[in-house]
Amino acid sequence: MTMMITRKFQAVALAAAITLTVPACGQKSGVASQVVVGGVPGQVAADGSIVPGTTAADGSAVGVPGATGGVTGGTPTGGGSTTGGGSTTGGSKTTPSGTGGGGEAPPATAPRSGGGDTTGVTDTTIKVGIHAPVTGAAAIPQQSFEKAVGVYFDMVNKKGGINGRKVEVKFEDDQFRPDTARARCKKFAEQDKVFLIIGGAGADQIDACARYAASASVPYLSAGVHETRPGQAPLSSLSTYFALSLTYEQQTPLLARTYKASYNGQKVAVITADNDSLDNFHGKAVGAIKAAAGSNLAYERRIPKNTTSDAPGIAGEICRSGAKAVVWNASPSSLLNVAKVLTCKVGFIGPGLTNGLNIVAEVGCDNIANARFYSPFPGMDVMRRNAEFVNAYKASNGGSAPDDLGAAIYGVESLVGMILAATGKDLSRESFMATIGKVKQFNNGIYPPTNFSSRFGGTAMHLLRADCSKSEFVTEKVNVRP
Amino acid sequence: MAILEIKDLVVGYGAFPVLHGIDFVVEEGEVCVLLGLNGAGKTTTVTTIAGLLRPTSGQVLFEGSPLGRKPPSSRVKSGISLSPEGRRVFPRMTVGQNLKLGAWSQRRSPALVKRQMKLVLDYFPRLAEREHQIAGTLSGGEQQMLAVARAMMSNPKLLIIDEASLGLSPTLARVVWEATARIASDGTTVLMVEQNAGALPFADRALVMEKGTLIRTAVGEDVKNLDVRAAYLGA
Amino acid sequence: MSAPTSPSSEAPDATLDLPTVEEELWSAPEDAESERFRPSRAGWFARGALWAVLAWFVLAFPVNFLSPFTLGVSDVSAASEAAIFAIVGLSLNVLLGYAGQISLGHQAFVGIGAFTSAYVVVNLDLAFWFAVAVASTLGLVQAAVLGAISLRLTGLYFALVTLAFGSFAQQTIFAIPKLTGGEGGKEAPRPALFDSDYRYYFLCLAFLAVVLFLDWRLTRSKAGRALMALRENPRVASSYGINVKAYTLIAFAVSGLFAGLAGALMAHHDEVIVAQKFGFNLALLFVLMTVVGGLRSRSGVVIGSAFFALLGSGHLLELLEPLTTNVFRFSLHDFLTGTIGLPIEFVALVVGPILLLLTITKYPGGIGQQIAPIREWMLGHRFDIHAGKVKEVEVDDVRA
Amino acid sequence: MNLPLYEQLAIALTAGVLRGAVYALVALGIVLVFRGSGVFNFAQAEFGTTGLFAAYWALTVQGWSYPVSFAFGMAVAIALGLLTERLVIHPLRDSSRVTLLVGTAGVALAAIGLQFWLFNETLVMSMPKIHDGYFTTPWGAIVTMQELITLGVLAGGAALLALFFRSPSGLAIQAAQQERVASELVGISVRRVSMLTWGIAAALGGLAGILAGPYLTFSAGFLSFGAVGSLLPGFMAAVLAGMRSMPGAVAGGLLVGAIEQLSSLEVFAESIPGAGAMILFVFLLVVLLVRPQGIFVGRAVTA
Repeated sequence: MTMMITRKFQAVALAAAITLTVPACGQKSGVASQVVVGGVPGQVAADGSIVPGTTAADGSAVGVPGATGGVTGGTPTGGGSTTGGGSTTGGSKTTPSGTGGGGEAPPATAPRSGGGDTTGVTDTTIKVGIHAPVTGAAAIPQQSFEKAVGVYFDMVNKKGGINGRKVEVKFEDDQFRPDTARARCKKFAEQDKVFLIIGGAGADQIDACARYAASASVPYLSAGVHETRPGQAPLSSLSTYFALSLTYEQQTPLLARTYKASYNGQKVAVITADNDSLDNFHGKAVGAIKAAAGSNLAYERRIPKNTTSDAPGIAGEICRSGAKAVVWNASPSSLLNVAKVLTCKVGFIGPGLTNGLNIVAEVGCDNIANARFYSPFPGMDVMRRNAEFVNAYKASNGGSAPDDLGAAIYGVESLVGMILAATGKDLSRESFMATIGKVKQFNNGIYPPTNFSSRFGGTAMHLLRADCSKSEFVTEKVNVRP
Repeated sequence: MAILEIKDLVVGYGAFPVLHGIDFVVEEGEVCVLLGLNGAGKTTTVTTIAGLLRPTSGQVLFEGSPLGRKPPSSRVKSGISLSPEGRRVFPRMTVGQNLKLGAWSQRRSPALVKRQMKLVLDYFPRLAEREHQIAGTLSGGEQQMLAVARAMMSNPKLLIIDEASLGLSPTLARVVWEATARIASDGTTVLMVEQNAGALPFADRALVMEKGTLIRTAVGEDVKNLDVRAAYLGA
Repeated sequence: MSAPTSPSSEAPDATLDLPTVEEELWSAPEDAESERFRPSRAGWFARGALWAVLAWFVLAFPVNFLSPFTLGVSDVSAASEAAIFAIVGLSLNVLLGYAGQISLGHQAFVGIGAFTSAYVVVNLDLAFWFAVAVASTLGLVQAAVLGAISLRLTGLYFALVTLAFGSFAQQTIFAIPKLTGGEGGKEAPRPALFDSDYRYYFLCLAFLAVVLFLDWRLTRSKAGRALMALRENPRVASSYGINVKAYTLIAFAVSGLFAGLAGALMAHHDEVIVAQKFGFNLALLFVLMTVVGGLRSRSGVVIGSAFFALLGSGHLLELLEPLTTNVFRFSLHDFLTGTIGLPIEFVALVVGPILLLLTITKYPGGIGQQIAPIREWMLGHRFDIHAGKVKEVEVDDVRA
Repeated sequence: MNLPLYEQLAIALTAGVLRGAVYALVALGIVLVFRGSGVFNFAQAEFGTTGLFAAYWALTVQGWSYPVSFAFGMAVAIALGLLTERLVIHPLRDSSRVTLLVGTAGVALAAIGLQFWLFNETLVMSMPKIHDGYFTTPWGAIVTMQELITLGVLAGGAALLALFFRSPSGLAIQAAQQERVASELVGISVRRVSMLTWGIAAALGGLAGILAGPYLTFSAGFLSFGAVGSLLPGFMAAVLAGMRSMPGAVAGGLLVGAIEQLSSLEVFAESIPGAGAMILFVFLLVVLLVRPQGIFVGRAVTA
């Protein structure tokens, strides 16, 4: 993950929402259980909140999965140009099962739940686990995350759930450590018995958990990260893993294009963290930039994962190389540390999932002014106009305004919700994963549309730019395809 | 008038009493020698007077007022100065620095400190020659002189010297005692703790202690007639 | 303490009915009187009952046997971690408690053990048992080498050497991707037989028992007695002809052995082991749990270490939560995370140092001292609330 | 970038000396406490981090001006030093030195715990510099104004400290350590002197923390083992100074900084991960085994 906020500390402790696991315990932490009684019965189309730009760029109506004929039309829509009506969504020809009306019929070719693994699914609930770092070396602010988790499912539950099932979200803090992530995911799978697991942030944690999930046959979904790790099977070979956005490797052509568009003919540097999971990315990025820049590729380097005392040296070398653009894939605190001591003006370009990017902009401006990063979700300038998201976020959080972490988690949750809905009433792990493979496109209007011809379903990224007058990343372009 | 008055003083370490209620006075301007064998309770008596130990019961009165629980620092300020057993000079400092620190309670007037230093070094000319020498490198006798000189730097009304002659040759011991006698003749009251009866000729008053009690007191001419052996044997 | 002059003290049965060194240290006033004391029948029964409860708690409760509670894999995994921490605590106790040397780089010994074991299993494709043996041996060798160097220094400088060693291990050794698997960590699979978390728990318990036994033997051996004598009075002890350096070196080696073993168990417990785990904070936590447990008290160190392991993983609070909410109508969890905003992850980090400072200033015997009366009673002695009183948390450098 | 070796060396040494100024400030505090109380103070660096956090809080959360925030940070650092003396050092004054070491390590951990707790929600912490300027040396190393200010504060602080140690109060600090009973007897309140020692040491730590904070982003444990980890280098500098000499601590700090930065030379950086830590470890071993009495010992007696 590009945007890993690194702190050098390894927390001693483990999980945040631990009390949840004790049956005898009456207290639940705020994040966790989102079972809400009431709401609108029937199916919910994951529609209604399409950001205008997204829909337009994509050109296709939202693929409403699952049996959603009888959509309740009451969903508020943002921006005014979205697919508001039930018929629009329900009638979309991209709907895989193609079942209008009743919504009871399962996808034609999906395995019957009788024959599948229905762990974590009852007639009325689906249990889902999310892990992300809220303490530890590169934590995402805990409150921000706790507010973000479950916002989407909360909203869906109020409307009656997905195919009649309420989604119960369990959240665990992975402390930004792969070993903890694995342990938390093991807890999800073996003790909490969740249906599927969502990786919230952190490439190495996602990697560790994805590998475990595959061994335990639990579906695992996350934003796209790296594709390979030396000495390990590639992520694409994991039987239960799905990347919901472009991987770092897939984004290298985008980076080269951005360089060419903004810095053509100027010197450029490629800086990548020396995590071995980024070996493949680094090679491809250097290759792509070399193809685009030729001899203007002035400098390339792997830097320590927690760049601290090395920052002045790295900054000095960047400036001496004469680079005007830096392709950057390392933690945000490393970025800030290097940017803080730069004595020349450079523009940063980077791939990736950029959780908490706005915090970087807040702290790092003007040093990172006009930095451009790809992201699976659009900037808050767009997301704030998404009324459904804003309302759902406020409803879950006592009226507080959403931040970009809220958008990130909401985006991934709604995409997963969409797939769950598309799978239909007969929900099993097999039918769920078969649905991912079969449905041509999922488009929740936040993440770029997906197309799972492989484990990596991303088709495009949004491009964000650090706007120092607003101290946040703004959306420069949506749905940029490689 | 008695400058120092000890009333029924009981001092103990933990549960073990060392002093079992002693009474004595020291008159202003005199030299008083506190005699006794090892473990008689002499050092306990003077460290209690200096404030390093707290009495279990009883009182120490200085110039007529009880000292109570005053810490050593304020006792120095009010005029009681102790040159401790074993000298305890600051080993990694020069003689001059040792003396300056002796005037710590007077440190707010450098002029006064300077004058006092000159005065004190007059008593101990040997130290004057060694003002810049590191104290830890002095000989035993010189260290003892330094300890007394340092105690004098606070310009005390009552100077207490614990075991000045310990480990010194008879000649050197005499030098120290003579200096002490001069200090007393210049107006400072002196209370000396000694095992060595050789100090008696310099004394105006002698007290003999044994096993935590005072067994004999002699004043003036009686001091010369004090049978020390008898005193030590408790006869 | 008498000097270990009798050659027969090495024989296993020669010292059988003498109190252990530890007991001698902790409960000075017993001896003759309590030798005569024999508990009544009811007394034996009560003691037996308490032993049974203890055995149930350690052996049956975690695996849901004869238990009204249901613990999951994650809970029993936390229990395994507690057992591993106990081994680390005992390792540090040998160094800090017996040899009077503080190690601020103990996380490095444990970490090197962990990665060694993982490397042997994964890269060399050798058996788990062999890997554990290699990790332990490597721990022993490392500690002995560092110990040999430190013998030329005074105790405080040794703390610096371990601090530097810890940071060297962390930043240099643990940054070798071949050894540690890089940022993503190194896989450390368990042997097939102990793949289940329940079984792995018993494996850790078994190793803990072995370590306890070895530690007990050490304190009763000639070396252990020599170290104790050194603690009591170094000058007297060396005048008896005790080879201070040799025995201190033995203590180092034993400590390293335990640390390496704990590391190996930790690796295969986590199954994925990452370098991030072995930071300076872990070193401080190790010192903290050992001192709070009570130096030179085996039972205290085990309890202290397990306490901090469970506190750190949040499982202790989780276990207490039903109690506090139902009995006191007070949710500790909500109080911590909500009212005062302290994440569960940081409870050990905030509470631990306070306990440490309280221990060294007020209760130098640590937990070991607090439980001494109960322990003595359980061992068949008269109940004495003053058993095991300690005045100072003596951690003098034995060579000072 | 393939710079010739001598240029690499020049850049590394410049960076090392600048960074060494922070180490030297920490080392001065360590030496002071050791001379005053005979304690290896493992909390020295955390005095700095705590001061930095306080200054950061005052500046960014409270919105106080830079000088006020700086002063507030210093006050908090000094308060922590005094608190340490009262709650840990004084009660343990008759304990062994290893026990005292454990005590100071406990203080460090407590400070780190508090920092984590109170600032867990702040993702990235960054303190603005006093002055944003910089210039480039002829051999290409970048020198920031902030680093120069630190160097200047070090020089000023060391000079003041040297003067202070000749003053009566400075003598009293040393006297109290050399002869506690005699100090009491000449009227020095050993307690107050001990507070003074810890207060000054904490102030030195605070300076190190608040001045080094703006170099980089920071987080809990910043000055102990974080971005500017100065605990070990500070101790190494103190060892080079024989744990006694103040000028030695300054020289030692600068030297340790320079030696550590050798790791940025291409020969090391390319082949050994974390070469800095390895170089420091080896250097410490060599110094302790070959010259345990220190190198920059100077006139060890009274400064």
